[in-house]
Amino acid sequence: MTGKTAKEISNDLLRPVLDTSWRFYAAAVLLGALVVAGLAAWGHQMSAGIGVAGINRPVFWGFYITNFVFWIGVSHAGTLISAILRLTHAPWRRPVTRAAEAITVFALMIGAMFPLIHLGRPWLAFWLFPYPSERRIWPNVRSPLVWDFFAINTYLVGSTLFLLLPLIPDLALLRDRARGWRRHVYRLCALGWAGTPHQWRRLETAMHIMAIVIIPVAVSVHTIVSFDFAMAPVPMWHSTIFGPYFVAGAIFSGIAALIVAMAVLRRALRLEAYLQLLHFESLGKLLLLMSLVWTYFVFAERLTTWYGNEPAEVAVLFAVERGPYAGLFWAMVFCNFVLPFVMLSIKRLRTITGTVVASLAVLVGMWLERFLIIVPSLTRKYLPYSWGTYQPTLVEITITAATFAAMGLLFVLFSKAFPIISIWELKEGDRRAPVVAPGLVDQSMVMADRHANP
Amino acid sequence: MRTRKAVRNVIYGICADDDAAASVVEELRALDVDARRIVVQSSEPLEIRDLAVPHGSGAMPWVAALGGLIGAVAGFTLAAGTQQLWPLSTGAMPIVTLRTNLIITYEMTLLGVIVATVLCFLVTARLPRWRMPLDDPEISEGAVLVGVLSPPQDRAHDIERALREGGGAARIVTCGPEDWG
Amino acid sequence: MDRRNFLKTSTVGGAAAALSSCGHPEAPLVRFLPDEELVPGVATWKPSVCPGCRAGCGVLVRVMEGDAEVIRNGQHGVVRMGVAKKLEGNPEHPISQGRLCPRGQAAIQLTYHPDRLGHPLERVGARGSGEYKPLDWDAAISTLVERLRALDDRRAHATLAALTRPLRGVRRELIARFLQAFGAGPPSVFELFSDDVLRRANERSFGRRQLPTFDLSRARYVISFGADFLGTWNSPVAQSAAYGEMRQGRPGIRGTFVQVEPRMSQTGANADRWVPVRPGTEGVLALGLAHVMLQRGLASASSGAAVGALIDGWDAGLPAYAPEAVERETGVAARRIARLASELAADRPAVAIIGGAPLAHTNGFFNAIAVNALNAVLDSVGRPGGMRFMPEARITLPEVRSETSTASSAAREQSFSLLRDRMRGVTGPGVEVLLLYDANPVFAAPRAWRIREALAQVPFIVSFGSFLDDTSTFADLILPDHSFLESWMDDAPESGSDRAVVSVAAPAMRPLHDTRATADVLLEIARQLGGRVSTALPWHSYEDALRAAVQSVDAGASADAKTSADVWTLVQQQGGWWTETLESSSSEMKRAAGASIRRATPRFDGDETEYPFHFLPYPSQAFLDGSLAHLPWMQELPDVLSTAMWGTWVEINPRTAERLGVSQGDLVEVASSQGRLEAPALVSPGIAPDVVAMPVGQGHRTFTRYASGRGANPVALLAPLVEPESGTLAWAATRVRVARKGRGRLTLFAGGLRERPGGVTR
Amino acid sequence: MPHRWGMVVDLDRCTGCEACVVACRAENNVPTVGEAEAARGRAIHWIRVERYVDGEFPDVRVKFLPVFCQHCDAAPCEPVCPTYASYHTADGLNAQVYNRCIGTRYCANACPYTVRFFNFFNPVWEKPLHLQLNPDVSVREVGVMEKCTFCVQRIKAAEIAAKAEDRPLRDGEVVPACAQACPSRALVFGDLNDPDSEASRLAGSHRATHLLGELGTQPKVFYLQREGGHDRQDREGDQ
Repeated sequence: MTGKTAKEISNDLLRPVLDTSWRFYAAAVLLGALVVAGLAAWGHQMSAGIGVAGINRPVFWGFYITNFVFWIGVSHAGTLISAILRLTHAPWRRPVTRAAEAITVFALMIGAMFPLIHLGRPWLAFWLFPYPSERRIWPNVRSPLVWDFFAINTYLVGSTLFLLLPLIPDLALLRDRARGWRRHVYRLCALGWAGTPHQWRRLETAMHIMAIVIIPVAVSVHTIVSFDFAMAPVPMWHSTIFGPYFVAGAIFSGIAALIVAMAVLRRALRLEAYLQLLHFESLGKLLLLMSLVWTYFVFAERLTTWYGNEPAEVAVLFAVERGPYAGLFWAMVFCNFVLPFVMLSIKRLRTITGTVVASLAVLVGMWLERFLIIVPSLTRKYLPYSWGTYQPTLVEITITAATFAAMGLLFVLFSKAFPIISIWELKEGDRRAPVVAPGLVDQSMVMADRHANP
Repeated sequence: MRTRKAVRNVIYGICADDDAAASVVEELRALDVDARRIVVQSSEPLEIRDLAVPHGSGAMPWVAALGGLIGAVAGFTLAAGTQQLWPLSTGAMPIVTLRTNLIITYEMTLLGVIVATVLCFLVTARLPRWRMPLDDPEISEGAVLVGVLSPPQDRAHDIERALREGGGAARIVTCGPEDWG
Repeated sequence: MDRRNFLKTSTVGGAAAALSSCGHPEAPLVRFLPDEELVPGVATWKPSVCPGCRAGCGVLVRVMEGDAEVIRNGQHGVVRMGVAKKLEGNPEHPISQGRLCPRGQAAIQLTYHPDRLGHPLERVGARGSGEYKPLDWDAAISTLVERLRALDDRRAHATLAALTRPLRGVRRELIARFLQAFGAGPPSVFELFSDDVLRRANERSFGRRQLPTFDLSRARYVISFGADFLGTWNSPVAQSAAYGEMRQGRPGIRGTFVQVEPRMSQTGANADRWVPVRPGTEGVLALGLAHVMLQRGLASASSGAAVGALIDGWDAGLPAYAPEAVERETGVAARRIARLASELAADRPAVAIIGGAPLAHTNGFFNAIAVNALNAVLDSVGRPGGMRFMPEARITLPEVRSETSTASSAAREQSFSLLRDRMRGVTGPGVEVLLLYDANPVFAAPRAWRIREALAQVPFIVSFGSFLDDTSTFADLILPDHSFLESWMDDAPESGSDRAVVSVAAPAMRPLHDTRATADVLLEIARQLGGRVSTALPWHSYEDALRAAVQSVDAGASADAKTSADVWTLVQQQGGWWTETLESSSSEMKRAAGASIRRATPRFDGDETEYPFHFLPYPSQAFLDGSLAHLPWMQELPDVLSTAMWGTWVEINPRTAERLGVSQGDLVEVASSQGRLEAPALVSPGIAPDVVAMPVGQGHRTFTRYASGRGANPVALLAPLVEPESGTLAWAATRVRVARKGRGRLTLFAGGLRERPGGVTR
Repeated sequence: MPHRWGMVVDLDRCTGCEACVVACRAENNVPTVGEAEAARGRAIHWIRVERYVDGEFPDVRVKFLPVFCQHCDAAPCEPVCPTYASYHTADGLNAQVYNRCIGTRYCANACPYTVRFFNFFNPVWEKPLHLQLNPDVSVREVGVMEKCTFCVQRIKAAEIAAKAEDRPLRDGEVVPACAQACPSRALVFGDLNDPDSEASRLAGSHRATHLLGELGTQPKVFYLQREGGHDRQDREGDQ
């Protein structure tokens, strides 16, 4: 596929790891500074009180839970896509899977921070954990937040292992290439991987089982996140559609995040030969599909609410569609449906740039979607006397920005420490797939090529 | 070539690709070398699968299933046990709420599968092992290593020859007498 | 301890943590020996008297041990003492009947207010600057005594004057007697929302210069003209208790309630029918109702002859008040008038109430007389389910023989306008020393009265108030009073019960600060002045005077008490003295007398074209006339209708707001011929389109950290029109114009105004 | 039989005077938050008097509705709490255990009545206002949810007193601060398991309804609807 020899592949993909450019430092310092700002904001919030955030009565959940749902959604990029592609043996998956899995792990780590950040007394967060303690009180396993705890932990463990297992052979590769102290580190990380056929076979079997298991985990994670809302009798939250709706939205935002990450990597690490139009196109098509699925869910949700005409729900519905949140709502529709639909369904526009633009729009739109699910419902609960509004504060905005920076920083560090494309999988795929000259612009040509060189 | 390697008692050859490696393995088998002593290493999975000792691959799914079962039991016990040990009434719900406990049971089941799979992988792949394996740099360049562990001293020549034959190993390395297993 | 018990106790307990968690580490304090033997965690209940308004409710104070920081003998330290924890209504007390209004509940903060003045102060900065230096009591009292001696030397006794908040009972008498003995005129009282018009009208109609008591619990129909009797007017606790009984206290009978007012008050919001009426025409509507009843023979003219005859044209059946004519004047549809009249006539007993804004027009007296006449027609005067007058409590300071004192020590008060003129030197005698006790005319009097300037001309002002407010910052010397919980208290309610009531209470707790009860300070000054003043005031303390007054009560009137000493004991036990037997007061009423009263049309300040809106200030639910604005609980109490907190607002009808381009929360300028102010707009359907209303209470220049510089003061807009009969301010007679100024800030507790379709209770 | 505490609110008696609001604040150490925080929707009132306005000038009707924790039997706030800070006591109270609360605020979202209040900051009592604090009620720290407890400290005190005298609790012996203050006696508290209690009797009234009864939360607060008044027809007849 890449038309490169195994040696060239190794050189190309290990170069970003072994050679450090000023760009890495620039990116790390810049992103790190933002992360530090976010940590400072969090520290301020801890010492002064959660009141420095904009949450209030009745909008007890705001940016933090929006970010939580958003990042947990983005985490579906990854493992889910990579697992599906692995199971379906999609040949173009090979340069994509590791980045996707890394997104999953980082997005989960960031997302899982938010329930802690948003706590009124975060220093007591360990009370969510079932451990035998002096006070002899265990968490309430009926609470969706405890379900979250279990689901996210399972997903985090699963996807981390899913990322790390296929990393081992590449670590072995690094062990051979690296010099100095890093060599020792990689040697430890490689766990003594030898690359015997026996080990390869085991790895593949394990990956196969993991891929099968990680899909229901991912589905359940976002379903449970949706249950955080659906279990509460809040207008427009208390919905049976929320489980699949959230999962679809999660995959949707996950693909978008993956496309954006790939585009950045492609440019920053000069991986044009590996991340080709083919990949963006294929993921773009998936994105288009998910956009349509998402739109279907939004339509179904809003139609039934409108038709049902339950006063409390309609109050929220209209607050969103034509009330104070209308601007955000229609921006969301534009970002999540109109723009992706245009960019991705018209072949001429489905370039790398086009796909990336659509993906950026989807990320914005999906963040808005999370916000619009959470906040408007809380501003308009059952008793109109207690209706309210919500304005985020600088602290919340800083922490939100910092998490995006944290995502970037983790990615930068990860791609610095490890090959961001699975080298052995790429080599393996290269040998199995026909050689395609780089720079091809058309999928059909790839197909034709494939037929020509069986 | 580097000092670490000198401690191993092994003879190996570096083959350019799987085909070469396959023919070398054929030669070695023809020499009647103990199959368990033949070592093959590559930086990517080889197309030709039976280059080394054949292994039954059926164990891992069963281990995974067992892990899932343990997880399920643990999950349900944790949930229901918590509820029964501290029977607090909430929201007019029963003390043991089966529906909600299904969620935790489900998550713990899948966690059990995942952990069991990974543990099974590590055990069966004999990972981690902290002593260096054979790591000829050419492996990472795409070459395939085929070698014989603790070759009988008397047959070293035969083995070297076998490694070279049939367009096999381009380079032969012999290492010291120490066992590296 | 199992988990359940753990949870139970942790919800209940935690007192120590409660008290320790809110302090900051400070230098260790001296711990004084406790004054009292207190059982930790056990509450005792002591009676007291609520100082919040004129209702004079009896309260019970929950006292528990606490560590208070105090100054003893000049040393700062901590003492474990009984501290008040909560106020409840005194169940024995005929006015409060165990209940208390929000202001009464919050009165406990008067004691614990962080900005309360804790020791005597002497002014060092310019007047109004609020710069004072502390002084010890001996020096402070001798400063005042020297001033008074100087007056004495110059034979300028008449230049001493006193201005107080409304006081009754022994404290008022002590002040009055002090002034009288010194040779000065009677004390003046300043009260923005004064009901003097009604008292005078009642004197004219019924021979009782007193506010009426309404037997709502037995009424079947109540019509109120502007009286916020469930919220702020007269005796709200007693009236609310009776109102509850009227609504649901009798099986099968539910009283109907109609409120007539141009701006919906808290009371009006409870009405079955809310009848907006043109400001100042309430009397006309009342007579319109009377007309219909007389016309249709629903009531006989003779039933109200005596009272009704005061109205010009009564004998002829009030021909000038035909429904059509009344409709033209009041804006209330003739059909509606007829309907209300027939309902009133049918649902007896019925009673009419007037209070608040209808009295605060230039024709307030006419309005009051008209409603009295309506009551007469309804035959509700002195009848069950009607109106009556509370028997007067007969406790007074015993007379003391002296060379100047004559029989009447309870001289009537001097009018505030006269005091004003004296201060400004317009009439003699001038004022050289002014004793100021919690009255705040700088805040609550119209600018045109020039109180500030008048005070500036008084050479020496002494304040007895507990707080630095707009007026007391003019004081040269401040001798802060105890809080009501730290002091003996007495009051003599004039309305709210059909028994005679005197509220008396001993201190519920020891003083927190180095303060002294004003009555004690006056007695001390009298002692130091000597001569006739000390002869006239022979008591050692307020307590002595109070005991003397209470023991003068006819012991026979109290069922349980046989001797005067028993009365004193009983009074201390139950928190006052009240008659046990119900007195019929109607028999005591004198016949109405005097010339007939013609219809008076209200006069308004400001040209209708330039100032198109009636301006209606009203006592706020939280602050009344602003005297409670310094209590943080009251600041954070959402006004029940607007739900506004910590601020002020201008109520505007939605149609008017639309016409002016004003939306909720916009900053609007309200201007009258007297001045202008800016406040956020509150768009409310419960106000007539040609009326804008503002709650009084905010806009203090100086009044503790919680109220200073907060909101705007509507009194500043008021024209100095007075009701001619009583001379009280016609505070509802100013016209204003309104214009949008930009975005404002309105802190509301509520989000929505309307219920969602289908309602919320099912 | 355990108690089942409940409250009956007579909307025909309630005048909107808000004595209950201040009485509750005084009894339960409810902090004031100040203007800036109040403007951000952080004012705490365990009981509030909601007012709903119907109609346009001049046909305006107002409904006052005292709202506080409804102590639902099927309380949505309870199961969602991950730490059991919100749970149901044996005598039917929705308890809030401040010590267990970690501040997820989930219960407050789940509560359809919006009667749960959160401490966004540590409460402040300027000295000597702290002397007023009721020692029977804990002061809540930052990050903790709080709400109406039906004055559980008064219930416990009455129970202890009754136990000391070895007798059952009498009806009317437990009175929450709001009900005690209410001038028009609109609030009646009592044991709903005792058929002779005044609260039980009133709860059986034909006027008795629940707030948001359609949600199935089974509140233990009953609202007696207002009677009489004029319907729209009547008002039009006047015009």
